[in-house]
Amino acid sequence: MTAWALWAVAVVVVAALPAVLSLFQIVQLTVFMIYSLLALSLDLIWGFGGILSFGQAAFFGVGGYFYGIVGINSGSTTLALTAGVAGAAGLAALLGYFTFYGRVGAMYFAVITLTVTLILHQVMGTTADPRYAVGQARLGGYNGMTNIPSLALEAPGRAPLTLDPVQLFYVVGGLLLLVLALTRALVRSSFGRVLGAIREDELRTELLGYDPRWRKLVTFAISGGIAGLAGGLFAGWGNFMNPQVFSMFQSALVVIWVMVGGRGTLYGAVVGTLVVQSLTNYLGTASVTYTTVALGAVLVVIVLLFPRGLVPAIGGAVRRVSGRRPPAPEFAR
Amino acid sequence: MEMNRREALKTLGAAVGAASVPGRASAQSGEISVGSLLDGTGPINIYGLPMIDSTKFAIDDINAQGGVLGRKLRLIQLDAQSDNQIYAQYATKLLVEDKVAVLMGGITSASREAVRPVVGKYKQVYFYNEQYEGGVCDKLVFCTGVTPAQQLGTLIPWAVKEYGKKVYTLAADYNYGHISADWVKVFLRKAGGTLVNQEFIPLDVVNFDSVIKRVEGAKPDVVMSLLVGGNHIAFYRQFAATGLKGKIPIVSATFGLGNEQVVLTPEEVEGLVVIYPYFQELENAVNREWVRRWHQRFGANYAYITDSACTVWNGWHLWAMAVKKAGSLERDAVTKALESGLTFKSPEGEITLNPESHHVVHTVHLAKVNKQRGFSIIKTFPNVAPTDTMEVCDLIKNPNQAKQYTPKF
Amino acid sequence: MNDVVLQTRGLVKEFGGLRAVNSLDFTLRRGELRCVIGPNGAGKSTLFKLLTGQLKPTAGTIHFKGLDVTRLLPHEIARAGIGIKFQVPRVYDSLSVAENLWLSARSSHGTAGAGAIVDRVLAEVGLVERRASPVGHLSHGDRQWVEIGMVLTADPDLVLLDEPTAGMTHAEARRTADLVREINRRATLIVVEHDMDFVRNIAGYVTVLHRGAVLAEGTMDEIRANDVVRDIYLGKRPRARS
Amino acid sequence: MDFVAVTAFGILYTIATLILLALGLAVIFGMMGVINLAQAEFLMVGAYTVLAVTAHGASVWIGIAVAPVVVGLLGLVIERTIIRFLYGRILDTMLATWGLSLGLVGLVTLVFGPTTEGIATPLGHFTVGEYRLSVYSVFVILMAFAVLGLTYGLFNYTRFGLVARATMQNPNMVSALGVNPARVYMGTFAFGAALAGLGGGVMAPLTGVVPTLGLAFIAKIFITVIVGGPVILLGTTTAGAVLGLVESLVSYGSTPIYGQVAMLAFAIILLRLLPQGISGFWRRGV
Repeated sequence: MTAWALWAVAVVVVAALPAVLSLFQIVQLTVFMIYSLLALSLDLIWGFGGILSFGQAAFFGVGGYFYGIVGINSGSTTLALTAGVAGAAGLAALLGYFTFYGRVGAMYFAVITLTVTLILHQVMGTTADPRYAVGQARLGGYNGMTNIPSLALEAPGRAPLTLDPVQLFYVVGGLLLLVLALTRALVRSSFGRVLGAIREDELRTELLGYDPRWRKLVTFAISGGIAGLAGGLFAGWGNFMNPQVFSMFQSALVVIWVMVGGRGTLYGAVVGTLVVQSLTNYLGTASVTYTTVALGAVLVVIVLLFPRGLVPAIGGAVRRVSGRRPPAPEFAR
Repeated sequence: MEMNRREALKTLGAAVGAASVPGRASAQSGEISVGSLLDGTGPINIYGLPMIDSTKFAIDDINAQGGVLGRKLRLIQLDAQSDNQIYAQYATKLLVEDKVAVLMGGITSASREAVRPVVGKYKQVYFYNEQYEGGVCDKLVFCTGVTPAQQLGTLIPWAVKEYGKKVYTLAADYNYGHISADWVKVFLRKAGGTLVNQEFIPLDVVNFDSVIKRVEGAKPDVVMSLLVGGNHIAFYRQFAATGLKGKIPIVSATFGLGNEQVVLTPEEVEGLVVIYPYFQELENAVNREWVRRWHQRFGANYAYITDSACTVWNGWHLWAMAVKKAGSLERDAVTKALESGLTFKSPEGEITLNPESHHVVHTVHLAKVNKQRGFSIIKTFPNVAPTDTMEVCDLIKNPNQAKQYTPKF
Repeated sequence: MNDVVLQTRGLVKEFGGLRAVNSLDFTLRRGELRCVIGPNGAGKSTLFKLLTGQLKPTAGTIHFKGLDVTRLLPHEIARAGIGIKFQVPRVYDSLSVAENLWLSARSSHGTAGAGAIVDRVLAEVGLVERRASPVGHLSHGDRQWVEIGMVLTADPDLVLLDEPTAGMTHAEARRTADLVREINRRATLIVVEHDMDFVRNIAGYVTVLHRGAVLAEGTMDEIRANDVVRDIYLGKRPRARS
Repeated sequence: MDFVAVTAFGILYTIATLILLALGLAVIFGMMGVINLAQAEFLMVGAYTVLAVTAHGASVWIGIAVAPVVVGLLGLVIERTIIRFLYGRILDTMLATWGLSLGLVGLVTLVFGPTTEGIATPLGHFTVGEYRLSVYSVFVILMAFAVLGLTYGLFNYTRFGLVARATMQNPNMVSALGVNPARVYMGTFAFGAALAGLGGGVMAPLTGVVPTLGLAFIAKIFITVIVGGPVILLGTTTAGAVLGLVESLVSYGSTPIYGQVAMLAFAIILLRLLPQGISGFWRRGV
């Protein structure tokens, strides 16, 4: 029962927030929720698949750029968002085939995904010349792609309704809860449980007759698609995409969100993102040169004091306080 | 530049206040909130920190003269951490939450292009106070920095006459570099010179070995450098290290903005010719007084007062004059006042804000790096108009524009 | 010939000069309960790794139920019907007993039928009351039962048991022997074992491996009578009256 | 003809700098399995040490000698306060050292400010045909091979080296033999940091020294070490040579942009074909 109560509370909170917050805080929270989707995509492949990918920033960027290109040229943002998701999932599947079917080790997989992101950073950085354009959408190099259309609701036969910040907040909030629910369901399904078995002992699972390669590939593609969705929403939110999304800092930041929040808890990814991003924002407004020093110090402290992340730490504390035995792993028939 | 204790604590104190009070605009009689968005940390802070100092100095200067409309200005200074996503978020915060009367900021062209859509969405006056590649034509946007027509249009004819016709262009590989390199071609053709080669270098390249070999092989009369950022300083160092400094002269439209002449030694770059509206060494009454007050406030060992710092100073004062003239903070009134051909006695000399293009007519000075890690003025060109933007952009005749023109051949 | 379940011809596995398996010819008929014995390093575990596809043979072929499985991947061989139980039980500590069994049941019978099979096998291996507890909390003996249970739920045609009684008490070993015979009713078995009592107890045909090749094959009594085996396997001792 | 000679020299120079900068990280990663994302900031601190020393009147050569000592001590302090608690937890060390690198950049900006007076490249230049080369680049190449030799010697011909290699392969056995692995890790991490300090010091007269100098190097040295594989010296040297060759050839052939992209793409292909890194074939060692 508690699970459904939690969901109900979450939906009510998301619905009520805009009434309470100032317009800027709504806009701010919208982008934090978009970042949470990106963190969620990493938590799926890393927390549950046991595979650390440094490439989620690449799928985020591809999702955003595809949204921009299709959005500017076709004018339909729904089509643009689907293109973003499909483009990112496609890249993930391609990358997955290249690595999982090549039996590449975990450390090398992380480095390959990071290198792909850095290549995209390098290549997209060189498209400043006007001739680098897809239709009317100029890639724009380091300055990035501008005048990307805002997200709009399109119904057949009716003029597209461009979302104002509050409507965008609801759409993004809804999508976040939907993806959270879907990933929870996926993780509990038989596919998800086999994935968990692969994470714990890949050889044993293989000797039981499961092919780990395509399962990892499918999970990685789904995770890439979620990151692409986040990228598309981000482009629709900021009307702007630039190669900095592919930087090493952004790639590491996604990992930091999930580590701070706590791996393998899905909610951890969302909590970690909100904590780290609001801290960065506060520091940015605080003063000029202390930002990086403070953020660096916080990261070191979290690693030393909360190695498994905040959510498991908080969960553990709550359990210790309430004296409840840790819940036995449920086994849905 | 030591961040002295008192200065640091004051910033922290002010900020905590700013952050905790949910930015409800102060009542009619209280202070006027104004927003500034620059890079205090990250790779771009070599440009940002002098601009942040200049912003605070300008606000205090305006407040010292009674502020505007009888009200003091309250500065909200945010650090965008050289991250374009943060530019977009903070611009939204300043316009939407703090409801600033004016937004100033952005250093790289990328950050400006991140801020412009937000300004368009939440409709407020935005000043971009930094040298850039020109062409921005936006009713809400005022670009007070120097543009290629003013810099390259003057520098290239002089360089062709002084050194010779064959020019080798090295540009930072992003919009600024590409568009400025195109303008180099335009003015080179006008001056009867020939472009030997043109190369675009990514911002994080540190090893210039292959580039220097190609320059050596092409044997140009002069190298036109449009390099940007800390890493590109390595080019000048390695160029000198191979002994080419004496052989092939360098002229630049970007050298000095990041205090490169401080990081490099005189033996490496003495004689390098640059062109800007402002130099700390300018001999005029306004500048001597300004530099004295600057050193009084920030300490005599301040590395160097850059052209960007002066542009920021101009931007704030032009806006303050416009508000006084308009007698209100309302956006359209202020815009009309800004489009009334304002002139301002800047430390660089008298400048005028061109109504049609929202750009500034500068006095431009040719100077070369000297032995004291500073610049010596060679020649002065008064009232050089930003023709690259004025030819294509008339915001009086057709006001609702918000795009960036690029040079067409 | 048609009842031959498993056949290897000239099977070789080289590790940089060392021939762990040395052109091994091995044939197994349906329903057999073959024991494989031999000193450490005789190639027993390497043979199991080759049969399950964990290692690719340097030369030679493996046929299972008439199908050439030499080049197949581990999961393809498992699906073809070969199950394995490791010497040190390889089970999922973080999952419950029932979930461990469910995983192998689902692999061969699909999600629908898995639940029923799990319940049946839980009873057979006597772990019904421990079904929900994480395997990590179980004793060594129980963990062996969990893995045996996983083999039972998969219901393979050929079962490879790698020293199933390692670390077990005599009582548990006897119970395991009954269970092995129970499995043998439905599947062919190869059991690698050092415990001679256990081998005599399940009394199938025996193969003695030495330096990666078959040294001798026959019933338990024939092997015991074979001098070469005794010298190699039990070490050189003054020729005692047999 | 001399263009070819000059290009070959340029390629050797690129490879030498890559090895010189990556070796410290290779020692730390290869020896202790610790991914130190602050390694590039150690380079930067090494460069700033040279600036500080020369600012006080000493010669650049003294600066280059002092840099590894200063950064080695810094490494020691960091190992004792942070890294020590994170052995075996490779991801946590990545996160902690990432925080550390942010902190170091911030601190150096606070202390030195964004722009600090630099030093010119000493030793002048010499000519090859119509091209000119800086003598200092020859010094860099010699320094790279000297450091390689020093590290090889340290790990193969000294007691500390033997103990360090043993600890790498089997920490438990080493403690059984009465050696405290923690002390070995402390020494190795400090030595890795000192190598970075030396690399940064040597680079100081070549590049503009700014607080964010490390950002230009972190990706390249990280990938070189991973592609290099478990055997430290051999792996890093071959990876440095191969990647350095690809980058400089393409840079000379076309532009530095494609040089960097080619290097990254080639690294991916190498990682895919040699899942254990170039030196994966040899047993773990030096």
